[in-house]
Amino acid sequence: DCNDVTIASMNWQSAEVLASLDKFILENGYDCTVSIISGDTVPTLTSMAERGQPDIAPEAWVDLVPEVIGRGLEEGKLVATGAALSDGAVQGWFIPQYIVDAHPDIVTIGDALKHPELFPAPEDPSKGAVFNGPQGWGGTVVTTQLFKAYGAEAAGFELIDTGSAAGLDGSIARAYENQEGWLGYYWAPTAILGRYPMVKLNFDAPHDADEWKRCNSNADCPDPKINEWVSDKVLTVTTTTFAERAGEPVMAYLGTRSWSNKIVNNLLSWMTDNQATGEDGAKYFLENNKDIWSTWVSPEAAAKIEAAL
Amino acid sequence: MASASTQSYGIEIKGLSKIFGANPERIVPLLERGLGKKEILEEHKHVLGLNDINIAMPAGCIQVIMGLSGSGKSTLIRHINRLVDPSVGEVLVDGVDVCKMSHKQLREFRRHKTAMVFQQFGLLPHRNVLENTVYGLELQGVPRNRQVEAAMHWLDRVGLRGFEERYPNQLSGGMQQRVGLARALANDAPILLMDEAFSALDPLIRVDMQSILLDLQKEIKKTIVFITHDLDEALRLGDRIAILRDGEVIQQGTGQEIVLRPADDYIVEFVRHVNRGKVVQIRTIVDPAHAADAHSAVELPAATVLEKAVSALLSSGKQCAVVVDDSGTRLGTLTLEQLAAAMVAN
Amino acid sequence: MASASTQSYGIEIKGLSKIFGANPERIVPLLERGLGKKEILEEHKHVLGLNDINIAMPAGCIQVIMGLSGSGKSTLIRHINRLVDPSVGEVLVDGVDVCKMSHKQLREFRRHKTAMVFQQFGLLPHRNVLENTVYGLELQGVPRNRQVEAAMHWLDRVGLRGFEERYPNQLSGGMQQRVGLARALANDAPILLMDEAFSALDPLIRVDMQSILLDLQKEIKKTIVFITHDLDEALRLGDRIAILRDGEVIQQGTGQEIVLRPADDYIVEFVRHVNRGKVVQIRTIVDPAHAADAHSAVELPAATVLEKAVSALLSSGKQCAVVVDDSGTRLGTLTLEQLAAAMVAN
Amino acid sequence: MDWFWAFPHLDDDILRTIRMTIDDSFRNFTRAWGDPIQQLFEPLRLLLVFAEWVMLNAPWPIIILAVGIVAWLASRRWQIVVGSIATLLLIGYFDMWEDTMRTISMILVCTLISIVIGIPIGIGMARSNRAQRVISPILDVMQTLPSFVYLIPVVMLLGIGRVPGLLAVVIYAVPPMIRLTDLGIRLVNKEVLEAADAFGSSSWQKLINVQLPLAMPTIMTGINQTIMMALAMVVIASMIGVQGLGQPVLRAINNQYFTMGIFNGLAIVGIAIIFDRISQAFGQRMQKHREQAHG
Amino acid sequence: MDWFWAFPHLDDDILRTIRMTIDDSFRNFTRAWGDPIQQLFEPLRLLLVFAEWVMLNAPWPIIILAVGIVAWLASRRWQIVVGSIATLLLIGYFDMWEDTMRTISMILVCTLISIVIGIPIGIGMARSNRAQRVISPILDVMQTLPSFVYLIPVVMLLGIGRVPGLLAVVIYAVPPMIRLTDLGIRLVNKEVLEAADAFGSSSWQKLINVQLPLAMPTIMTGINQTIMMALAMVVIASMIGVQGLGQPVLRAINNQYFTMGIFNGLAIVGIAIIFDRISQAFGQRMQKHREQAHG
Ligand SMILES: Nc1ncnc2c1ncn2[C@@H]1O[C@H](COP(=O)(O)OP(=O)(O)OP(=O)(O)O)[C@@H](O)[C@H]1O
Ligand SMILES: Nc1ncnc2c1ncn2[C@@H]1O[C@H](COP(=O)(O)OP(=O)(O)OP(=O)(O)O)[C@@H](O)[C@H]1O
Ligand SMILES: [Mg+2]
Ligand SMILES: [Mg+2]
Repeated sequence: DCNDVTIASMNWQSAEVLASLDKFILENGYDCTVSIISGDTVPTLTSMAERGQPDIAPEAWVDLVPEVIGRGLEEGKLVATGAALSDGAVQGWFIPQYIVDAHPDIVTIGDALKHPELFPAPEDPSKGAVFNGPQGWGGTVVTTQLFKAYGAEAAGFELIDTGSAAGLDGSIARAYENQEGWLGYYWAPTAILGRYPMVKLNFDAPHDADEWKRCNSNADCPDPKINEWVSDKVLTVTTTTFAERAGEPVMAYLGTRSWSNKIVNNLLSWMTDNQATGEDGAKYFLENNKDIWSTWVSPEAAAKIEAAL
Repeated sequence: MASASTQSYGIEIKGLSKIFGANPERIVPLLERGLGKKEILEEHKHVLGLNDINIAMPAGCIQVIMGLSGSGKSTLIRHINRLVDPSVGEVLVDGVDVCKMSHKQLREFRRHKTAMVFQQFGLLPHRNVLENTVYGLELQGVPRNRQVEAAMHWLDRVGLRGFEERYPNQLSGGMQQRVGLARALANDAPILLMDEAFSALDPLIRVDMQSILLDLQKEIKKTIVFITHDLDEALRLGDRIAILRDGEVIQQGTGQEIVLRPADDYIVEFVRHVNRGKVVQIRTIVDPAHAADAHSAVELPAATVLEKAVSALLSSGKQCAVVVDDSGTRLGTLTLEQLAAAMVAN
Repeated sequence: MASASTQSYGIEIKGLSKIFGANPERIVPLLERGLGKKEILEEHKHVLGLNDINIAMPAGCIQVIMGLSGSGKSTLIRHINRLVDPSVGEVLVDGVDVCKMSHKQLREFRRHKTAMVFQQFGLLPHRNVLENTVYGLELQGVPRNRQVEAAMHWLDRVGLRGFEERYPNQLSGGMQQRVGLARALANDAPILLMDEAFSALDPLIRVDMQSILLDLQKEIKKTIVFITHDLDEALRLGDRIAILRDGEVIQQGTGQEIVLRPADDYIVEFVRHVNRGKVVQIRTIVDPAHAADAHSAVELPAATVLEKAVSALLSSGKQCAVVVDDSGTRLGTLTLEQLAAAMVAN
Repeated sequence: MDWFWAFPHLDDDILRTIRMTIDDSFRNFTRAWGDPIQQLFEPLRLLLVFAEWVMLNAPWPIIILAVGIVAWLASRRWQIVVGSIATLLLIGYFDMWEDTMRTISMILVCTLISIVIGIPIGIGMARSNRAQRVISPILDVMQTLPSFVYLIPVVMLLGIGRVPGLLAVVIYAVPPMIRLTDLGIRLVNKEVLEAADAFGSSSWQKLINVQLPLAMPTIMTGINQTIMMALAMVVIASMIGVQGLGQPVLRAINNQYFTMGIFNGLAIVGIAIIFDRISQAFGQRMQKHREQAHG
Repeated sequence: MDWFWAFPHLDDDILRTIRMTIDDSFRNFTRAWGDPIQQLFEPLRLLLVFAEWVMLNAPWPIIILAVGIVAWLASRRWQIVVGSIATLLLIGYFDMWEDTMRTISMILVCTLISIVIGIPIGIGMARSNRAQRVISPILDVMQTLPSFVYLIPVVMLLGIGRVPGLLAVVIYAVPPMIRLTDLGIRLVNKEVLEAADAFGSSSWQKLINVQLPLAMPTIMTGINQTIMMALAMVVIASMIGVQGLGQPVLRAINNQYFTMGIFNGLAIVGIAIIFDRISQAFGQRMQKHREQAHG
């Protein structure tokens, strides 16, 4: 049955808007009763794995917090119903657009690391800086390993701990407002990239999945090699109990509901411009993109949703 | 105010010693070896508060305690309601050792049997005068209207009517002391412990307060322990007087005994400044030799004090007074010279 | 201890009134309409502390202030160093109005010109006895060794040697008072304000402390304002005495004047309990009629007190004493009857 | 000399094994005991839900009226009444009414619980030096163990939602209440206590009649600090699913909406000030004797 | 009756415009002033860097010795010395030495700054009711405005790193110091003050000789709370790049490493307890007169 469904709304925009979207569709198209519960990613997913509450996490970045989601999936406490982002999430090293404009020769990470003077470290401007991600994220480990692999330290760079997403965002914002150089780990789709356009650098080697697993994503590995960062899975996850009780149509919806990075980026940039909440964003999306969402649901559900708009 | 207590309580203090300091147990044995206050202070850094005190205070009497500043009077009186625990010794109230009471017994004892006036007033700063005065009764669980009634009675009696709503920090020193007094009196306990209870009062109010005590005593016979520095007051109030020095009792007895037969030079000094004319009774100086020429003499009761005797003698115009005791027996005669000499003796 | 101050300061209090309460300004005009303490308390909920006080205290004298508890003595003495600001009136010290001093002047004035003994001691609880005693000197900026020297001298003098390291809460009431006394004396200021400074002391130490004051006075002539409830003490110390009631001055004058010519019944009551034998000088009762049979009389100086006169007369075996003044002139005679009558008057 | 420069610590592998073992056993524990423990807290959850329901469903003029009345009864000062109402109106005008009501209901419950727990423990601590020695380090732990750290096990045990939020807030907010109650009682003048003793006060009566009234100023500071701490935890609580003003703050952070963060932050401050002023004014009214200055 | 149930708030569009305008103007401000402001804090940063350098580069036996000596000098009690050293050894043994040193250096600086700033302000607040009325709400803001909210602007102004971390910590840790200094001074007995006045104390002398010594117990509680608050902020500070024990905690949180969080959390607690015990013992030694109980 589909009563008392709780959807976790994480506190970044894309997850927030997706949670609101699911809520609207489940309520209006599938006659569920839905409430949104918002919290930080990790507590929310932990709660799902350990306590079976809330029911649905619409957008779970498996690689950012591999321990929590990975274990839940492994132990059968969580079920992945499908990819939330059809083309996966992008992670990598980014630099601001204006740097690229000024130095069109910088295309790969290797190029960027030749210019420590362009990316001054905050506490020691004689060195360059690579801003690392939040503590404990998968991407942070990878960045650390890539830093080693590229020999960035020898190239005059230091790896800056930003601590949290907020710290990382702050450092980007500061660099932009001062039109300074910035080089570091980031991911997409995010609201920040809508506001502060950045360019993802290419890698100087192709992807090697085994090597990636052996070393690039393992913090204790001493000898990482350069390895391309391919897109990550962003899944919709539900608890096993919910998967069992929810019934076919709902699970089918959650399985097919998937959008591309491009759509999300457009939506996020609209939301940022309007400082909109997730609810506003979901409404805006539903009103303007019927062609997309109508493929996710059965025609009768689509009609009901249409009517509710 | 009618008293709820009909019985009076005798207090007996036996072999009481008190040592202040970090480690009193260590010092107690030294006491028995006869070390004095000075050595204990200088060599052992402890203060000898009291040393082997033995006093029996009969029920229904006023026992005055006097002594030099720092001689242990306050410490002694605080032992009676066990605000201080003794290092050795017993305090028997009506035969029960206060020091062996359980918490609960002690509380009941303090509530119903004793009331205390503190040398430094001990008022509750956050309660106004009336609320301070009812404090003891409140603890006894007396109904509120009777609390207020009793408190107002005594506040009136100590001259604080109109100040019920004031807080202690708005009162003068003497007024604060009188609040403490009213609080203790309102408590209506059979044992009254008064630590320099009148020291901040002017002579008029002081005499008035003394009269309150004496009147009380006539009606209800409380056992009162009274510390004072004023020998005249001691003699006026005290059925018995004990004098302390350096934590030891130097002399005990009635006022007359102490004034007339001081035990040592210290006490001589102590009584030197007393107004003998108001204190010494003619019985103590009567000259039994001359069995009296009845016509040329006035008759005076043996308990008359010198001053009154002189007045009587002078106004009678006679040369000589005859001292008679309660039963009318003539004890002897006194001349003006003898009376005058007794008044100025020291 | 040598005094740094050679000059003495006269104090003059003019038209001083003080009202305590929420809104004293509102009450001041009512005073002029002659409302008394009682009305102001009951109808206006303000306390009349002092009302139109005028006292001149000559430099180098001891001015005693007496009065009922709550009559405004402490309030008055606190005006002299402006711990209390007056509602109206002036306090002139050596011609300067204390109430008009700037903060800085006031501080200097308090530091160097006055020292105070508080009725409730006012010791600093976190400082030991020695540190309490040097406090005034410390503020004056005296070098440390001289501070300690002076403090030790006075502590010794008040009988607290050996207690320098103790904290106030380890002392008896009287000992605390003596610390306050030592602190004020060590300060060596030309004006001493003493609010019931001896009230917690036993008679022996008290007499000793009185002697200290009198000795001081012989040497250095401070101006001392002394509040006491003890008329004997007042008469012994006071060059002049002022008696207050309900915030008003009822009588001012020398001790003899007050004892012998009380202004009203209130003061009669007040002096009733005085030990006349120790106070009244024979000059005041001499009988000028009988210009003396020189052979059968002892000669006594006019300033002899009654008690001493009786002793002298009795021990001489004579019938009659001749009173002579300082220059040897005979003022008159006195018989034992007359002396005895004077001693027991009223 | 290696050991001199680098601390000779436990071998990395052993450390890792230790961590894993503890982690696993704790996980097993939560799985076995999570449900009964959650049951235990059910009444608390209902209370929270109820409080929130009331605050959300009462029409706003009623709530403003109620706040005004409470402010008046507690303080008897119109400035405080006007200030409280104005703050609430402003909050509502800037469209934060609903979140504010959620936060108020949560914080009210947390503060009350903290006070109700804190004062008795503080009293116990003041009465016995032994208790003080035992409790004091526990308080240190409660205040400095990062809430994030104990949120992990709490979330594993209780899931996300109001109850774990309340626990986090109370754990953090109660120590100043306890500490300052203890301090206040310990500072009460010994002479006054002795007088109370002499008249036969039981220790309970001494507490009620003497110690608590005289410790009031310090206890009131404790209440102030408890309110402050509780409100400082609003954002953390919202990380584990407590609704209210913390959520827009988090959103603002994640999206770099500076002004949105400030507005919602100021709403939290506004609540803090309302709570604080009302409680302090009430405390002051309880201490009439301090108004009467000497001199 | 719609307005009765739903608060008639500002129009959404207007609100949005307001927010955007403020956001933009703040952004312009940082652009214009970021650098000079950063320059301003440069000495502070150097101090922090230096403190950290010392703690990290001194060999651990030297540090342990130094801590032991400080503990002894301050407290004169061997229990405290042994306790402090044992805590540090345990921390080192569990391989948290380096992070701990970073955190200690940071917190030491923050606590000292808070005390140095807090006590004078507290004194000023105690001396004038006007000052109290003005400062008190500011303290409320400092304590309850979620640090997350001002972290964004601070990071935009000053970048990530030690200085913004220090600001966040001090802003949060200083209010209890100020409040309790104020309270302590206000509670000093009027009679004692009057005696000090009567001997001609200047207000400075009154402060030094009377008010501060007698306010000591309360001020020491203020220092305790300041230390607690500072350490409670360690994790938040690490969110903007301050190194130390906060980082492993964050890592633990993001991966639900229960034990790792607990270990590092307990190391923070350990530091808190060392700091606190040493400072409290020192404070107690300053108040000999309170040891002497009556009776
Ligand atoms: N701060 C105050 N607030 C209100 N009333 C006060 C204050 N201080 C003193 N009073 C009042 O002023 C009057 C005079 O007080 P004061 O202390 O001067 O008396 P006193 O003559 O020294 O009495 P005592 O001999 O009892 O010390 C009293 O009625 C007292 O209640
Ligand atoms: N708590 C204490 N700690 C240490 N010594 C104390 C303590 N209480 C009293 N004493 C000492 O005990 C002795 C007796 O003190 P007590 O207060 O009994 O004297 P007292 O006779 O009442 O004197 P006073 O007439 O001055 O009030 C004093 O020397 C005092 O220093
Ligand atoms: Mg005594
Ligand atoms: Mg007085």
